[in-house]
Amino acid sequence: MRTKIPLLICLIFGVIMFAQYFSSHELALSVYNSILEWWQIIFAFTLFVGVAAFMKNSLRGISRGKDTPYKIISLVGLILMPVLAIIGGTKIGSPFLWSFENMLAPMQATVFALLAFFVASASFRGFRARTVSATILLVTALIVLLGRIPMAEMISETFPKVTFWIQNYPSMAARRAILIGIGLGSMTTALRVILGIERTYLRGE
Amino acid sequence: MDRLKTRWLIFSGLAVVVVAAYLINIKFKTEPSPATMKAYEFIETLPESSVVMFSFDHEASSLPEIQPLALALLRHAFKNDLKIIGLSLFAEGTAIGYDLMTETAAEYDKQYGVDYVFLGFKPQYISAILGMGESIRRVFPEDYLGNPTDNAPIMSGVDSYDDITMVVSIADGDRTVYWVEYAGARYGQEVMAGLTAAMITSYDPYLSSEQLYAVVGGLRGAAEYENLLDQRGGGARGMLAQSAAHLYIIALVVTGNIIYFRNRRRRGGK
Amino acid sequence: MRLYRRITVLSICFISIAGTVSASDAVQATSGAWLNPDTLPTLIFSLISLLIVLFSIWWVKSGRKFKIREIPGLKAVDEAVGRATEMGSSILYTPGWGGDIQRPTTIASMNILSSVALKTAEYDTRLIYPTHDPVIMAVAQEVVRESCYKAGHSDRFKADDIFYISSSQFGYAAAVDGIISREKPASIFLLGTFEAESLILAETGNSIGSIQIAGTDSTIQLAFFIVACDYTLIGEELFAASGYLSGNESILSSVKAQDIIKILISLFIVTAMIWAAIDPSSTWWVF
Amino acid sequence: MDIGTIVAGLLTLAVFSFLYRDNPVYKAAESWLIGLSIGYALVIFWQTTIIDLLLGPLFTESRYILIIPLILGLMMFSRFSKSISWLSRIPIALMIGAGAGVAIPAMLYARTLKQMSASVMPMIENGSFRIEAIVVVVGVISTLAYFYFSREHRGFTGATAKLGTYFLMIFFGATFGYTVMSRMSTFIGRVDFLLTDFLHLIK
Repeated sequence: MRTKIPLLICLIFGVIMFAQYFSSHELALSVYNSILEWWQIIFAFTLFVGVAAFMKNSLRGISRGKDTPYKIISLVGLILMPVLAIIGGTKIGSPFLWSFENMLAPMQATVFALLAFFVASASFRGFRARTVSATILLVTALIVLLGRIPMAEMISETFPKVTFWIQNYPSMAARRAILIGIGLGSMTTALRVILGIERTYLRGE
Repeated sequence: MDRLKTRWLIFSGLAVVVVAAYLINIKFKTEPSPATMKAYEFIETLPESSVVMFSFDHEASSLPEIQPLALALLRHAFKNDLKIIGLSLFAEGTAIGYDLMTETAAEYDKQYGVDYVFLGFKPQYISAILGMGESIRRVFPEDYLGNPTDNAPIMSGVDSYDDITMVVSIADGDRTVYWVEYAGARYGQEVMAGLTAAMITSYDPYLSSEQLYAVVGGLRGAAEYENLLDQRGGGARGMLAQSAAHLYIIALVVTGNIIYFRNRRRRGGK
Repeated sequence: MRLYRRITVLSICFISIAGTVSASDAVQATSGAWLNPDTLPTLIFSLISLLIVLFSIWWVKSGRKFKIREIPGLKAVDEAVGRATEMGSSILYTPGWGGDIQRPTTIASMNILSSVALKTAEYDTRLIYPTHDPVIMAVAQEVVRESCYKAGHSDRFKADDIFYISSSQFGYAAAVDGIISREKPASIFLLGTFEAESLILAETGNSIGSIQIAGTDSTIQLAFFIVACDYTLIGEELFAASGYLSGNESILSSVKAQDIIKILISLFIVTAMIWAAIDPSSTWWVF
Repeated sequence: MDIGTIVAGLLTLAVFSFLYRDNPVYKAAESWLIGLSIGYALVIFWQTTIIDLLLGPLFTESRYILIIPLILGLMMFSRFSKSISWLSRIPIALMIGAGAGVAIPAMLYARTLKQMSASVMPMIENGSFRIEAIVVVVGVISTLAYFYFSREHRGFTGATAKLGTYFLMIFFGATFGYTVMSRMSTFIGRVDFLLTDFLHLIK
């Protein structure tokens, strides 16, 4: 029963969602919408489960004296946001949104900005003309890099044109083939899941 | 030189180059690419009071690149007296989208509820996108400020994609794909995108198969668009720093190879 | 045999849904068409593909041997685990920030995780698995627990090493970066759906000298992995790899089916090209 | 200067300090970021899903059918108890099944069918021969050959697949080149914030 019920549910919902795609009938759409609604609700609960697990792990870490100050910082942040939301709401001008705009958003943007530096170190190390393939990779990257700066346009009209050509034809051809492959791989995996052949999510018994 | 020292050197080099270039700041004129031109012409030729939907499908972290893009597109729409319905499919894009819209609306003296409305955020974007094909009101019974969506004059006669001329998805990831695959494929909604430069290539197939109407991409796309509008914004300002950073990366790639070949020759000689 | 039973259940489901639907037809007289004609090509293509997949499953199940080509990077899995063991260090495995459990890529990544966990359990190497999604965490715990059990070392399963961090992209990236620079894992697996965090993780991993094996279906991030990692599984290779490593017959037969469909697609493209050259006004290949 | 800008500026610098090496300041900022982001997500999901989609319609519109997803959602908490943890598989099965069902036609249409038909370009357009059509078709088919797993890459398959890898390298190189621009923009954005708002070096 512990495996059969989940497998059956997976099968039923899989088939319904597959079938509704091909119908524009109202019933199909309303079934689809309610399943998606359920899906969102369940997802929200999984988030709460994750947060509970996170808090449990942090508290255990604190009781063992491992990284205590940092774990406390995380927990304070975690509790702070809901508390601010309860006290002042979440609309424009609330402390909740202030914390988002002045603490969370800048930190996230800065982690993202670290990428610029990592792009630099990867460029230095990763583009070596060791083989024919590596040379093609290197040369294409250089052409596109040059073609995308305004200065290159001033030197020669050809750069942007070559960049567009590479992007629109050979590069796109490869991307298309990758997408076709991924589409097929995803389709077969999804089919195995619906048929209950793929049961990774039921592991552990 | 060991691995860490090389990294520090590369990192400090980048910081110096970008900061210096930003402080100097010369302005460039940029020729619009065909994709930017197509977006511009579409909005330019729309009749007054057409309804356009702006979806802020990005995170706070990509704001630096998104902001000039979104501002350019919003300004164009407000300037031509189009009606704008804003929303967000990324929680973090919500407050940003609202701020950007109110900011530009103020520049053009537009009124909330009449000329534009911001519906807020919906998680599980696929169902939101599909739901709006049936009824925008049902997906967003209230707007971001908590007013019933029905009360906004802009919403009278507008309830599904049939009433919307274009969805502009401002994105830093794959959300636009879902607009294309669900709103586009299922409801025949035209979709165009304002994308971070990183995302441009991944949308090429959609662009060339015309599933996606047009793309304005990256800081450069923003600069091109600002040019077309004959305005100066964040796009044009960052272009020198951008060029300098590009040249720096090219220099790194070239240096890396010179070192590699020199070492190989030395090793080969022994 | 069980497969046929499942297919029977599937057909019963289809029939019952169709039954319910047609019963309610009278009530819903005004609504849209049952079959949306725009989706007809997709329906036909789906059905052909499904038949090919079922055929391949039958083909492999009926005892015919099927081998798939060598995938570079897969041999490196052993090397990566071995290296971590030798150095007395750990292994870090991340499914990326972009996917959720229902995403096929995540499922493929789980299958590879199960093979990797089998090896780490054998050699008693620590396996750290931070994730952004609580459901992925739950499933990964089960997968690793089972691998430890299979390896005969149930005691080596540590649930605390498979944990949830923030669902926020850069919160996740910052945390995993921290873990990499503090734990200094000898090997790092980046297999799943990645977005911009890909290079943040891969370059930090590189800075501490880890062996890195990456694989994703996110086309942009592939470029970064190719440049920054030691081995990269490109797109569909990730799905094939999960079959190769686990030796799972059903995955291998899916790979076979994908190959057959790829040949058909190539033929379609070539035929359409020739057709277009002969009759430029024709557009039957456009969906 | 307002307090928000000072806080944002200091946190920005704390995160950048990671570039030098992992250090206590970064570690503190990282922990703060993790905590805040989880708390933020909690609030957003509580409002937009639990209130708007579940509790609101359930109590004000009496849509009692929503009790089913509520129970399914609560089942997720069974993970914390060993004896009933299998219950959590039911909601997971629903999510996975529904996701897989949507994925088959959606993936096949957008990723496979649409890309397949877009690969067909007329070789002759307005009376002139287009080399691009050949480049695209050769690129798509040779790259597909690279992804052909049933046979070792030797002989004709090998040669075609090799050609495919060259196309792949062009794609990776072009993507990298494009992406550099985007990554630099984010950094320039932070520089702009630090120089203009935080340090007031630019007016």
